[in-house]
Amino acid sequence: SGAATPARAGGRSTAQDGIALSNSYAGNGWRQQMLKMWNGAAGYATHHHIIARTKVVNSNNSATQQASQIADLTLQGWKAIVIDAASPTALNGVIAQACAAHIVVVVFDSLATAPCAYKVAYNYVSMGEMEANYVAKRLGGKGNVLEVRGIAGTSVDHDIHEGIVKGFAKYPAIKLVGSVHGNWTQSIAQKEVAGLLPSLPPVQAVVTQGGDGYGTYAAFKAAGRPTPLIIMGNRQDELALWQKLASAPGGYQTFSLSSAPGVSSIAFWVAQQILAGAKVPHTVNVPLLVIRQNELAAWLKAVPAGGVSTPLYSQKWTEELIAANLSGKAPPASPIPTGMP
Amino acid sequence: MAAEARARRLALRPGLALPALAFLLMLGAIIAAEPRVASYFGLTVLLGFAMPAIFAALAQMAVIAAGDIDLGIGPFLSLVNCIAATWLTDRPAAGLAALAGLVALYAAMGALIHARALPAIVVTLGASFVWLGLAILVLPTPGGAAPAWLAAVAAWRPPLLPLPLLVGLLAGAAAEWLLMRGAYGVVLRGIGGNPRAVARGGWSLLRARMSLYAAAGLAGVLGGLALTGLDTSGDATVGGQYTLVSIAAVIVGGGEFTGGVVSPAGAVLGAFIMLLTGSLLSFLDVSTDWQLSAQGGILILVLAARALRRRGRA
Amino acid sequence: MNPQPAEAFARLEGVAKSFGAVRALAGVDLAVPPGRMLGLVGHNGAGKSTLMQILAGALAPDRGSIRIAGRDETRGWDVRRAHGLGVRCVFQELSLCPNLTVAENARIMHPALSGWGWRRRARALMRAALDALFPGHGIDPDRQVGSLPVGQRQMVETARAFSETDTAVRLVILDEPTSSLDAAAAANLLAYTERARARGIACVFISHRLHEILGHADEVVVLRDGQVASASPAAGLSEAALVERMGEVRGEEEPGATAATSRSGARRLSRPARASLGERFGIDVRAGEVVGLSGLAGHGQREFLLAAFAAAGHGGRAAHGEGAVAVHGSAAHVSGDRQNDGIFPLWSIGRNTTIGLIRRLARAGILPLRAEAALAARWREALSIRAPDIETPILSLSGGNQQKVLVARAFATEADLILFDDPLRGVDVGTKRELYHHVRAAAAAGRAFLWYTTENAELVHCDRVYVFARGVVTDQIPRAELTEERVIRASFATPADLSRHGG
Amino acid sequence: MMRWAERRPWVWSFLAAGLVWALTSASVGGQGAFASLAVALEFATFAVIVGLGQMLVITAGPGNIDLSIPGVMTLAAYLATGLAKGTDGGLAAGLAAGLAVGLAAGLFNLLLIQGLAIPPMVGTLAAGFIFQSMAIAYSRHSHAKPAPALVGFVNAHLLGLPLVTLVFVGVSALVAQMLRRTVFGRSLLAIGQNRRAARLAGLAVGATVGLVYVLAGLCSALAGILLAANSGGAALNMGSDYLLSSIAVVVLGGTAIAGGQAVPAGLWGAAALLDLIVTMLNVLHVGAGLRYVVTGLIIIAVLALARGRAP
Ligand SMILES: Nc1ncnc2c1ncn2[C@@H]1O[C@H](COP(=O)(O)OP(=O)(O)OP(=O)(O)O)[C@@H](O)[C@H]1O
Ligand SMILES: Nc1ncnc2c1ncn2[C@@H]1O[C@H](COP(=O)(O)OP(=O)(O)OP(=O)(O)O)[C@@H](O)[C@H]1O
Ligand SMILES: [Mg+2]
Ligand SMILES: [Mg+2]
Repeated sequence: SGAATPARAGGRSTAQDGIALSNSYAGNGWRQQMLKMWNGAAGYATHHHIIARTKVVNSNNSATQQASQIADLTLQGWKAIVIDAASPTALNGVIAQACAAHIVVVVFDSLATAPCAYKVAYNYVSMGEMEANYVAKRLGGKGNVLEVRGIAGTSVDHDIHEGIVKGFAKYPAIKLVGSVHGNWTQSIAQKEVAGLLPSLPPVQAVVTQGGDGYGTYAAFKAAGRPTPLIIMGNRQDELALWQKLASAPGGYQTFSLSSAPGVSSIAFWVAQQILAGAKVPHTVNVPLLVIRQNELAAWLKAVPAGGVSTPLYSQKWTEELIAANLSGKAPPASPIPTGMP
Repeated sequence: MAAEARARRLALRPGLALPALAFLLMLGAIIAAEPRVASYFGLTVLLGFAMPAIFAALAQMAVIAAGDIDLGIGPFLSLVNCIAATWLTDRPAAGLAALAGLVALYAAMGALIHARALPAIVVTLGASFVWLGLAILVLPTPGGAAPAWLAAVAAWRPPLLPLPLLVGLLAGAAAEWLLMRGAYGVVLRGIGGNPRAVARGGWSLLRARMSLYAAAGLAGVLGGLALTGLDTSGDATVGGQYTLVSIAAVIVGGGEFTGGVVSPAGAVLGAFIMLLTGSLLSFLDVSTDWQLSAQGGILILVLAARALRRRGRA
Repeated sequence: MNPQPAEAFARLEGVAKSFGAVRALAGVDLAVPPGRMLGLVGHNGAGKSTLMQILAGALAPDRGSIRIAGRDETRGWDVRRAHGLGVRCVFQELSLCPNLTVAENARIMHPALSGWGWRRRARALMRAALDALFPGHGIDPDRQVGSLPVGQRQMVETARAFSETDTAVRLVILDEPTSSLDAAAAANLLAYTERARARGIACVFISHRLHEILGHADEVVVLRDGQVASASPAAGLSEAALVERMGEVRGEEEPGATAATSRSGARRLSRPARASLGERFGIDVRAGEVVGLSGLAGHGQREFLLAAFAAAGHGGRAAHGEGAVAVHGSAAHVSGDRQNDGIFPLWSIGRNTTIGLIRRLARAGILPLRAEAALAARWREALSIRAPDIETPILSLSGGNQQKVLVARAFATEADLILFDDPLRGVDVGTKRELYHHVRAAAAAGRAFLWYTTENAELVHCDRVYVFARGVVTDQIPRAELTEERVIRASFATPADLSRHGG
Repeated sequence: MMRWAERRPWVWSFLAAGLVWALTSASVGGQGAFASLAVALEFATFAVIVGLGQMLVITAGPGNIDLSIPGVMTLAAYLATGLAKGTDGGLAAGLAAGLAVGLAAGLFNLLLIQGLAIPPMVGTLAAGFIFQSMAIAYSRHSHAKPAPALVGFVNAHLLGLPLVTLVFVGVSALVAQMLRRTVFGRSLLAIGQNRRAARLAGLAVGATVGLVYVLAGLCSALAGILLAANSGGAALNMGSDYLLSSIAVVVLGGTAIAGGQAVPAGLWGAAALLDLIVTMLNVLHVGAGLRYVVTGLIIIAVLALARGRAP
């Protein structure tokens, strides 16, 4: 993208403003990548004097700790607070408090439902539906499917599951023969699938939520079962596995569907745009990251071992996304990163 | 003479001075970084989320007083939160009955632990799964709404003292009065020290343990309600972290795992301190990688000071 | 005194109790008249504590009846009912809560201490009771019991048993209360019981110090193997007669017979006199000697033993500078406070016996289990520990027998220096005599003993006695010059006395 | 029977595991019964490895517990895979680094507990935060696949059972013997029952307890390294599952929470039980909420039946 133009959309300069990130959990690879992407965008913005300062505060997966940290950020007078929430509901009180103090609040990834907050949202129900449709098409509308879910009781898990159920409802011959909670963690997914597999009939496909594809594969392999169609996430190990399977004789086809951790950079720029006075819809829908067979090699090149693939979204790209959201047009395509972040 | 005796008795209280000092030091550091905190509004905002932690710590303290430990209090708060954000709002009578039932369940858990001489640490760990499961059954996805009166209480701005401090003061005083000053409180603490001696005093150990667990359940319900008032909604996974936080709060406040040595006022201070260890991060410039380390380090500092003081006295 | 006692206040009939295969009581009858003291004696494991726990309502009998004040109370007899009728018990393993204060412990006993101002009343109650029983006790009712030494804890518990709120005390059971008290405190307690009896309070008094029983009890009941062996007035009984009735005669008393008198053995322990404290006597223990420590409880004897243990390289901080203890060779320690300092409650007798010497026994860190068991069996035999085999759990032994296991542990280590911290607390007469033999035999074989005892009668087995007061040694008494009177005088010596008698 | 079982506290967890397994197998008509047992044992192995360390710590007496397990597991796994760089040539360096983490963690815990007299439960919790945070920092710079030889080892099978499982069955047997007949083991059991008495009996209390924390650190590190090899690499949240379950397997297995008595065999029954419960609930299509409730109730029921003595 070209040189940043801080005042392009709204006209107000944000050069004196500070934008803080309140992150609920830093303990997995996805969140680590998300933080890296935040630092990428915010670092760029401070370096080019688009904003004055930034700060990141993590809470230890505790909604109340995060809430009190958000309250502290409110006291410290940040102009905007961007939030990856521990709970969709538990932060609503402090978010309302921050809004009342004329602070711009943007929530992303794991959303909070507070009405005053801007939302940078993935549509997780549609993610489930897309998976179901792809699987149904590949299986010819008939077969046994295993579902690997996330952490019970969370809204993301609930939405994806709902989409999957909704998607498969159109295909009566497809049977969900089993379901486990893999907690978005390879080792747990592997253990849970391995435990259930011996009692299952042949499984043709596995729908997942991301971060669990490799573990699922390992469980099938250990059980000596043929590798089913596994929907992949965007972890490097999943993509590498996919490529290995694809290049083996006989080939292997699937697709990868996930939420890109770079969404933090979108949220950052959305906050900046709001501060700059640009017109921003209350909900900015972000397209899911889809990786198809033909793009696999390019994506793999751009993700470090053990990392999570994601673009770093630019200010310009975000402006286009906002415009598309306002006009109801299709969002811009996710850029494929060209180098390792 | 009487004043002197009282002062001596206060000093005897297991290390109340140190947590108080730690709390003031941390608060001072925060105010130095952000002077706006030093106001009624600032303190209300800074300390607001201590309220559930205070009750969680008091619940944990009641169990530790019996010589046990509760690994289920966090999910229990979640369960109360889910019930309060659904039933208590829609059908207040059913909601209240459910909450009363939860207190009874806690007492029953105490009875089971006593009657079968079970290791409480694992019974409560098992119970933590039960609480979490029930919470998910009550409220499968986060949502619901707190009863209006509850949200109003949580948002209340009392004169003079910010609400979190007032709640800490009242809850701490009530627990002090019941457990440390009250006549039956002595019996309750006795079972953590030497249950056989209490039994030989003619007291029912079953009743005593049930009372402590019921008290823990009651504090847990209050904590869950406080949480609901602050969050204004329900979430089945929201309370999980309170288990370890409450244990740390009791210990930081001068309690000990064995022998029924507890301090309600200390537990309340401990809850504030645990809240501030998380808060301090947002005032200090700690790189995200090392924020967990910073929390651990603060905890170690607070506890090491206690040990050094003890060594100094010995 | 009334030769024709009135109707008994408490009457047990046909009381039987078994613990699994062990029959602790096999049908015991006992009557306790009001205003009288019943002395209860018997060998270790005879069933005394069990019987008293039943009388106090702490243990339910398998069979038998309990009558109190003429009424049958067998049904529903428990501690609460017993308290309601004025029956109190001082259990040997103390029944205090260490995390509570003295006054709060009074509350545990008295339901009436509640409501407004109960703390003030509890403090006053305990202060008064302690003052009455143990003048000059120096115990603050607001002190945490856990921070008190064992002797003061015993005082607190005893005073608590005699304290009264809404129900009058009618019967107090004292299960070896004097075993952890020094001579002065024991005398205070016994004198108090005389006054209590004058007020109509009945007492049951258990002790292995038969002179205490003979000197104070009105009537003496001897238990043997869970049955009453005899019951007769104390007047006219002699120690010898009692011992015979206990059926535990294992050798005659032979005070100070064959001990080493030459002080030629290798030096095992030494501590120079600390002039800055006005101390005139250094402590010196040589191989082959049995050296006694005396004085009132809590005057530094116990700390000295611990310092010696640390100086022998067993952890803790060995002191340096003036008055540092030097130990040459290995040391073993035996404490009379078996609950806290002695037993490993989950283990058998065997493992409890051998734990002190596992390092010596092991080859390359591995224990030869068979040799270990043989060793334990030998020591069980040697000290006649009453148990079917070495696999018996230590907790199922009577208190005295548990204590014997601890002594066996120390002997088994074959340490050069054995530190005795009142180790024969609660051991019966017959066994004690046996143990005295063992001590002498071991000393003759070159071991050294440093022996703190609260029982002055035991000092006759020592070659030399050091008396402690306020942490300093106030006298050094060779056996030839040993008199009770001199020990007591030194026990109460003040620094002023020390300088006056200087030289 | 009851008396026989009383002296063998491990039987209950095995009985319960067997029962759950039988129920599960019956509900699917016996399909894959042996395979699901083998799977349960394979994953139970990791819980047993951390459980062995936790058991030794708990045995050291009231209040002793190690909550730094997840942090140590994660850090050790990252360093071990990071230094091995996915090659067998680097395996030795990786293993050494991983185990060094365990050693250092044990020593650090010890410093907090014995040096600063911080209660273990909070001290190790805080230490765990620090290790976890080091793992986070390290994960920024390096991430590699586990060495193929190690992957081969954790995936190898013998007689239909995972090789790691068989190896650690052997290790648990060794630990049991160590407790029974070494100076260290005997001292540990004594210290756990009565620390004062142990000191007065001349045992090396400080050194023994110190060794226990170091061993626990090593166990956590080893479990982390093997788990990383088993699941294709280290992950930041790989250890969180083992924080509380390490306590559960120790106590359900019959070890006394108050210390002084350890039952290594029981770890296997308890760890398999916890895995088999999950499998059973998955097989029976039990929903998430009910699944947690049933899991909790089974844990409590097993305890109540096994450990309870009549009042
Ligand atoms: N809880 C118990 N379990 C098993 N056996 C017991 C138990 N309590 C007492 N016994 C046994 O009952 C018998 C009587 O014990 P008791 O304690 O009454 O003896 P005692 O006369 O008080 O002895 P001592 O003089 O040593 O105190 C002993 O053989 C003892 O081993
Ligand atoms: N924790 C315990 N569990 C079961 N039984 C116990 C326990 N502690 C003590 N006992 C039993 O209670 C009885 C009384 O205990 P103990 O021997 O310590 O007191 P005692 O006989 O009064 O002591 P002493 O012999 O010194 O006077 C003993 O027979 C003992 O076996
Ligand atoms: Mg006795
Ligand atoms: Mg006894």
